[in-house]
Amino acid sequence: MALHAPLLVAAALFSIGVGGFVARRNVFALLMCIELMLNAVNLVFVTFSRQWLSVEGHVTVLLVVALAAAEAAVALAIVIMLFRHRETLDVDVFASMKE
Amino acid sequence: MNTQLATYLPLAPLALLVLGALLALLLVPSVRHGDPDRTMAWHAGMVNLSALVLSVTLWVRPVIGMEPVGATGAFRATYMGGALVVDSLSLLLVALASAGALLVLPGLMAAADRGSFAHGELHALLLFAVAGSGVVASAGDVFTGFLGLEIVALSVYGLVGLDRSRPGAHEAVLKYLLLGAFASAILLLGMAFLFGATGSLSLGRLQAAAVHLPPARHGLVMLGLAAMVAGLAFKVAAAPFHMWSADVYEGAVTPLTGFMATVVKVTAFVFGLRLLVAGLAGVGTDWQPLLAALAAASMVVGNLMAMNQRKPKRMMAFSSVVHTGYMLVGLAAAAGSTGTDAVQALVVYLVAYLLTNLAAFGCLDVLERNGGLDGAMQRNPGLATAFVVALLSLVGFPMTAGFLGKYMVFSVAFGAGLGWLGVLAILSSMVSLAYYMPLLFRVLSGALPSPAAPPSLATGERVALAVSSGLVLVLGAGILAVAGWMVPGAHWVAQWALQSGAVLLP
Amino acid sequence: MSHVALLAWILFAPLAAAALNGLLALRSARVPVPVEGHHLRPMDRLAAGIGVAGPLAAAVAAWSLGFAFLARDRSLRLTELDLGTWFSMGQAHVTWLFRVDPLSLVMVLVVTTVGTLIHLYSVGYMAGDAGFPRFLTWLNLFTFAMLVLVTARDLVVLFLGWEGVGVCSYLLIGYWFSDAAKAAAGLKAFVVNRIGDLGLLLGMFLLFWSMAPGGQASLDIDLLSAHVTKLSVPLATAAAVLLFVGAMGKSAQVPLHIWLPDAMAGPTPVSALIHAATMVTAGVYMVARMHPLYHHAPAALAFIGSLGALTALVAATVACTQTNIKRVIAWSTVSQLGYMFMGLGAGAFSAGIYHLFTHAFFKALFFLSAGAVIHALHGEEELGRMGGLWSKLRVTGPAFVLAAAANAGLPPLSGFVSKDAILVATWNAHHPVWFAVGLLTAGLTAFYSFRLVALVLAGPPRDAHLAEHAHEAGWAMTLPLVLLAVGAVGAGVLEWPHELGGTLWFSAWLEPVFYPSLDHGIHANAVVDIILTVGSVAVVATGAAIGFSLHARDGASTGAPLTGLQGLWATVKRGWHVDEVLERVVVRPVVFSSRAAAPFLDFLLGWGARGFVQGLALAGRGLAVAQSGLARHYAMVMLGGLVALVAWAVLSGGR
Amino acid sequence: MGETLSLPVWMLLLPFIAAALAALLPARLARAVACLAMVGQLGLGVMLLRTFRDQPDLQGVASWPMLGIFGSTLRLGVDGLSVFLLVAGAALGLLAVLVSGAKRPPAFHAWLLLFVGTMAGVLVVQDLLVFYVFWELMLLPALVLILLWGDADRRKATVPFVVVTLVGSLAMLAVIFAMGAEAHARFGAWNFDLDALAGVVSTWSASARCWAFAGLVLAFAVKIPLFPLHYWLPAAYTSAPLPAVILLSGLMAKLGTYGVLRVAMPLFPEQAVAWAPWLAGLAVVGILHGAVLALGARDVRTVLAYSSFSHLGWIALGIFSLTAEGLGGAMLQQVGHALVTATLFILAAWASERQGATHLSRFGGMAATHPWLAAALVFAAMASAGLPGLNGFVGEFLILLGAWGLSPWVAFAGGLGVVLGAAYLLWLLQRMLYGPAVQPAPTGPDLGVRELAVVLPLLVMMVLFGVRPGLLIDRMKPWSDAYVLRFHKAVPQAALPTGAHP
Repeated sequence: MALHAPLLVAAALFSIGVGGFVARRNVFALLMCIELMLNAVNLVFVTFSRQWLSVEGHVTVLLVVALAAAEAAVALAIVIMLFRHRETLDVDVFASMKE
Repeated sequence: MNTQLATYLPLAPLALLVLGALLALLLVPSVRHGDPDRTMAWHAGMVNLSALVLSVTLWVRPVIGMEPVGATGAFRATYMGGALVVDSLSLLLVALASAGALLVLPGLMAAADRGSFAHGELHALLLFAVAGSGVVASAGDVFTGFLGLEIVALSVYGLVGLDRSRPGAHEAVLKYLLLGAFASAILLLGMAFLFGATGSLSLGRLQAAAVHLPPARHGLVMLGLAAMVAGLAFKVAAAPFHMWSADVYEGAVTPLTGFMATVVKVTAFVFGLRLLVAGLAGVGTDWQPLLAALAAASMVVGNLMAMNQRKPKRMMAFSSVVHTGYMLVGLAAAAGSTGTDAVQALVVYLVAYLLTNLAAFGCLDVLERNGGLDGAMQRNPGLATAFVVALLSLVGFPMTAGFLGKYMVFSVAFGAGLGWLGVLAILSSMVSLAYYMPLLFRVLSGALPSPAAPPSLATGERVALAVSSGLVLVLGAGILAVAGWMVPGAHWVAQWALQSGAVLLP
Repeated sequence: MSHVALLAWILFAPLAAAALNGLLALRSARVPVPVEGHHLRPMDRLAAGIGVAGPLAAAVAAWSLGFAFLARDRSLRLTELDLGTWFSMGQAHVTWLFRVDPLSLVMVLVVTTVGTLIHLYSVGYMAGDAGFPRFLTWLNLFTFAMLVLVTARDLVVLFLGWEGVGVCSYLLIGYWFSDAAKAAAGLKAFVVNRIGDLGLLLGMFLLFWSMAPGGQASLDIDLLSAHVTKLSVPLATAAAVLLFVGAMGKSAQVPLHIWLPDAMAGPTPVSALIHAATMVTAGVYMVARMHPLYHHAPAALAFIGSLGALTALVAATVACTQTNIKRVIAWSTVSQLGYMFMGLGAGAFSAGIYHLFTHAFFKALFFLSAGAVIHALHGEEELGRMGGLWSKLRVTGPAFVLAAAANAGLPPLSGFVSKDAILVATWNAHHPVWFAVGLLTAGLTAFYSFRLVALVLAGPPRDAHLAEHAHEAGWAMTLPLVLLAVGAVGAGVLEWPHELGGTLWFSAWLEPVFYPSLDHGIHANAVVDIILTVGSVAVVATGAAIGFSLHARDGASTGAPLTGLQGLWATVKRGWHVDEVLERVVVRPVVFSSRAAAPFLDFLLGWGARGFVQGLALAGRGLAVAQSGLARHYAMVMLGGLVALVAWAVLSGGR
Repeated sequence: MGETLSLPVWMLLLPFIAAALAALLPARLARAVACLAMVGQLGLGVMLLRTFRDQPDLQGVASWPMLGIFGSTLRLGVDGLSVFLLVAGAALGLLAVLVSGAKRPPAFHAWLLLFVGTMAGVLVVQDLLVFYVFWELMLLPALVLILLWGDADRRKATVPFVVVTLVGSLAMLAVIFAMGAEAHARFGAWNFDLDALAGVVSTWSASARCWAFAGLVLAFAVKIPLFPLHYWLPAAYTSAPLPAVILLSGLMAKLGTYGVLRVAMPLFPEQAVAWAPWLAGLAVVGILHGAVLALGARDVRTVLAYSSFSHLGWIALGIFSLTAEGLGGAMLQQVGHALVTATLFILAAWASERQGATHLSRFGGMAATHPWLAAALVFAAMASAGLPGLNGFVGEFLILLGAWGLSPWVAFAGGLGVVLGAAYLLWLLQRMLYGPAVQPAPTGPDLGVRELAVVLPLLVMMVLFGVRPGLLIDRMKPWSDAYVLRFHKAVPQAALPTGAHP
């Protein structure tokens, strides 16, 4: 069925995002990975709304995009704050609270 | 006024919260003359208060457009093709959220004064968080609920990061943000799969679809279910998705921690209730084991972690993981149960948990500011008593809200054939003594740090603590209902919880 | 006055006296009046009056009851006083039922008569003691408890008297409590007695439950006696032996005799009343009282007799070596008690009781005269500092000699008659070994009795200074001596053997009681009896002669008479080391466990509980490794959770 | 069913009301309020005893409707088992108030009254859930009294006390839930009424009932305490203030045995019979262990604490003998021991006050300096040692008699406790009262009028109950007989001990 191809792409995207998220240390990289994951999800939505011949999926995708934007905005603000404070973008630096 | 408009009256609390939040955004920069902080505080306070009052009033006497559901006096009104719902449960959540906000407000303001960050953003963000949980409360659609959760999450990120002077704050907000986004993505993925399996995200249609599901799609539903449960588990901080909570709780200012531990968690649980109990009741037998497993994991891990904590705050973080476990027990018991018992029990537990933890974190905040826990009973009896009440409620001691909640949740667990989970829960309550009791002893008979200074806390904080711990006792006195004497508070909560259960039933 | 009323008088006159004196004692203890010399303070006079009046009233009532009985037909010699239920639960129903029959009456007469004399004596002896009213309180209370013991018809009520006398003995031994050693002696007496009491209790339980199936579960002595034959013999034997364990404690039989010598820490009148005349004979009385049971359990009787014989011999040997005047008499008491049990063992219940009866007189006399000696020597009790007192003590001396002679069993004194009766009984009951032991013991008894006489009265004084200031006591002390001496001499008349032209009046008096248990098979052979009697007299005479002659010489030591015996002498003097052995075997383990073992066990318990919690905490620390603080690690853990959930979902959803 | 307010209900409510008053009224009134309340409580108790018919049934019954989630109706009332404990509780409460001299009187007396009230609650309710609630609540006043008014090492003392007790009662809670769920499944509604539950659990599998019985017994064994669970006791008793100790050892400990009789055994008779020998064995071990420890203890309060532990072993032994005699003895002893232990703790406290120490090495010769105190102490000790004619004896006798009915060996082992009991009590007297007077010599006057007024009635009662125990057991008999009978009905005759035949 034609659905498989986009789903596989989406799976690949999502996996890359997840892999990157647990592997990378740079904040921006992590944020990008999240974007990847979100977009993978979008792809899935689009695919399925295609299958069901309904616009619900498409609408959802738009909302997700908007959401991603909002998230990114907040994230950037925070990243700036962090950079001001510690002069670095390496997440592993921020590990003072543990156990 | 004309009935056409009147039918929208039930949406008033939600609308009020959203508008209030937006208005706050406008106010922040615009207030110049007078004392901007006071103005903002008044604004936030009034909005929350009126939302609280409104929702309670609406529950007490429903208006046009709210059709009764079942015989319990529950009711429901739907809008926008079912994307928005106002029923007993949503009113309850709005009431809880705004009440929670009101109770943490004094503490947050005091923290703002100490931590030198502007009140404006604080109030705006807090209002948005409450509005977000209002959206979750009225979500008649999975995605609406998700949006609400995200609104809450984003505004809480902001709140955590607000106090720049606080050393842990940056780290906390970073972890929270990254992991939160990660979890949301997973949640969304699960949603996508559900959509793929059923063709819709509206709870109503989900419900219908889940009942007679073609076997071919079953796997897809399960996939979506797993992903969504994982995402939710992060929001409610259930093991093994809990690890952020300790660090974030520690990093945030204590009143905010209280807000996160209570309102945010409760909101996520309400979303879970709508999604699983209402939406996916048809496949309840499938998701029950998932939740049971999460519950067990949370109780075990939370207890083991909490035992080793030096800082009371981190200890409380893990203890709230354990309590998440108890609540998940209730949620698991709700699966496949045709009656309202389980949901009622869970909702009562949510209320009890909210009040208890608000009191606990509040007292912790104030006590740590005033010479620590040791010997507090000698130094400032009032505070210490409030804290002792909160602790006993956490332990699940009779005549406190904690006991009422535990009693109901555990008994429905046994009733729903989850006896093993119930036993595990009781075992975990035994173990939990190992870290609650020392605090109790420190407060009651610790060595006095000299000099014993009089407590410095604002009237607002006094009131908040008195109210929260007082309500814990009132709700706990619900056990007196055994004697047929209706203890009003407890009775209403039980009633409201009952109706919340009724509206979820298909 | 009706018989029941008399019985009530007998019981409650001493109790009332005790109560009144108790108040006086509390009062005087609260506001102490200084005492000067051997004089009675006003309050003491009052106490003395009450204290003597109580037992005296009881004695009068007892004697009048006795004569009333004599006037009656022997089958009607019974009086009962019913004071209602004590307690009743399940099948156990116990009533306050007091009963006087000929056997009880003998005991009552002994207790009240000898008791009254000793009370009188102690008024003189204890005069000038700060706690005088307290002393008389305990003495009166003891009299009451003893009377309850001998009149109780229910074993549980008997047990009340049994423990009551034990407590009074504890309080009186430790009367001078400021001396820790004396108080400790009282403690020892009570605890050792408790061991015996446990046996008594268990015996009661066994009887109770073994009667239960028949629906006759009861501890009423008469009911038990009536149904005892229904018991299987082994069961009866077990019960009999258990009861006897109680008697062993109370009547100081080996190995539970260890408390009696130490009990001499108490004032001498106490030794006379409690540890010679009355309390220590309670065991003998109890066994005689339960005679149907013992008659039904011959093995138990044999055990009793053998243990009695052993005790008699062992105690007699120890008595020969003692250097403390009171300890000699104490050991002699143990030995005589053994004698009594030997008689009971031979089935001669009346002979045993008769020896109890005579012994009460001459042993009380022995103690009281010894007390007079001690009194005369200002509290000196060591034989090593006595001697040459004959000339000083005109009344006490003869009394002392008479007591010794009666104790030794020289004819025609009472001791001779009763002891002879027991010896003959053992022979007739075909227990030659017991007879031999009895004979040997008789010899030893004579030996140590006259050794004592010699060391105390004869020869030159070992301590001139003491002897110089020795003085005879006042009438309050001498009068009882005289009266008791009369008893010690005359009591023999009651059982004067046929062969010597007497009548067995005493056993005739007791016959209605013992009738069911009498061995009608045995008919004593007069010739044999005479031979035995003559033999025993010969042995006694020899022993007495040796004992006196060895120690009457100038500079005779209190140690071993023959240098070869030194080692043995030392061993025997330590009571054959029974005390030390028990100390090692019983006391030390208990003390060890109380000081070390048990606390350690508790420590382990607490440690285990804490250890469990520690273990959990340790597991928690293990988990905490994942809580590394690195966001990426948290994400990995979440990922793991997600994978697990998905796996579960897919696997379970694949159906 | 009965009315809504009956004497037992009043006895349940009065302490709580009085506690509120004591806390709220001016401080100087607190003690008076408490005293009045306890006098009133005792008066109610006497009225209750007067109206109490000597029948096995539940009397003074009150019943209230319950909220659905908690069950159907709540029954309160007293029967031959609970009525005397209830009255004893009132008497002990009064005693505790009379001897209390703590600082911050309002709070202290409020907590004291709460303690009395919660224990009254445990005694009168017939609903297992509410029973549990009071059972748990009972812990809080005890804890607070020890922690706020106890002596130096109170913290160390209370941790094991609280933790062990709570763990035990949580086990009970699990069983309660299981039974409630069963009832819910059966009747379609929650129900925790004891009688109803008895019917419900009878259908459970043997293993399930075994576990349930174990859970209940665990909860009660902690309070009694049975042998391995006793290690919290000495510390708690020694560090608690005197009034609290009176209530702890006088009543709370008995509630453990009460729970066994009221809850565990009627619900699971077969298990009770099957386990009785083992539990009796534990009780005996406790008797001996406690006695031995008391023998070795060097602090007067520790000696009494262990002695209390040992004596509770007696009561447990009587219960687990499952004979009418043993049960009757245990019930009598529950009241008798309350009397004796309270007296001993009070007298010991007064003696320590005068001596200025509790360690026995610093005592000695008190009989010479404080004769009346010494006399009272000797008297009470004799009663505790089970001297016939005083109130300790009849109970112990019946218990041992019943124990022999279970097994002669148990009776023998338990009987050793009689010997050891005499040993440690006399050894205590020896060290406190006898011997030469120590330095520093005890100060202060001998017993005064007020102290005599407190202690004299107790001594009189010891004699009274010793000579006429019928005043108590004759009124307990109907209940205990019916109880034993019901037991014989509930389980196959063969399983029950019927006299011993070695």
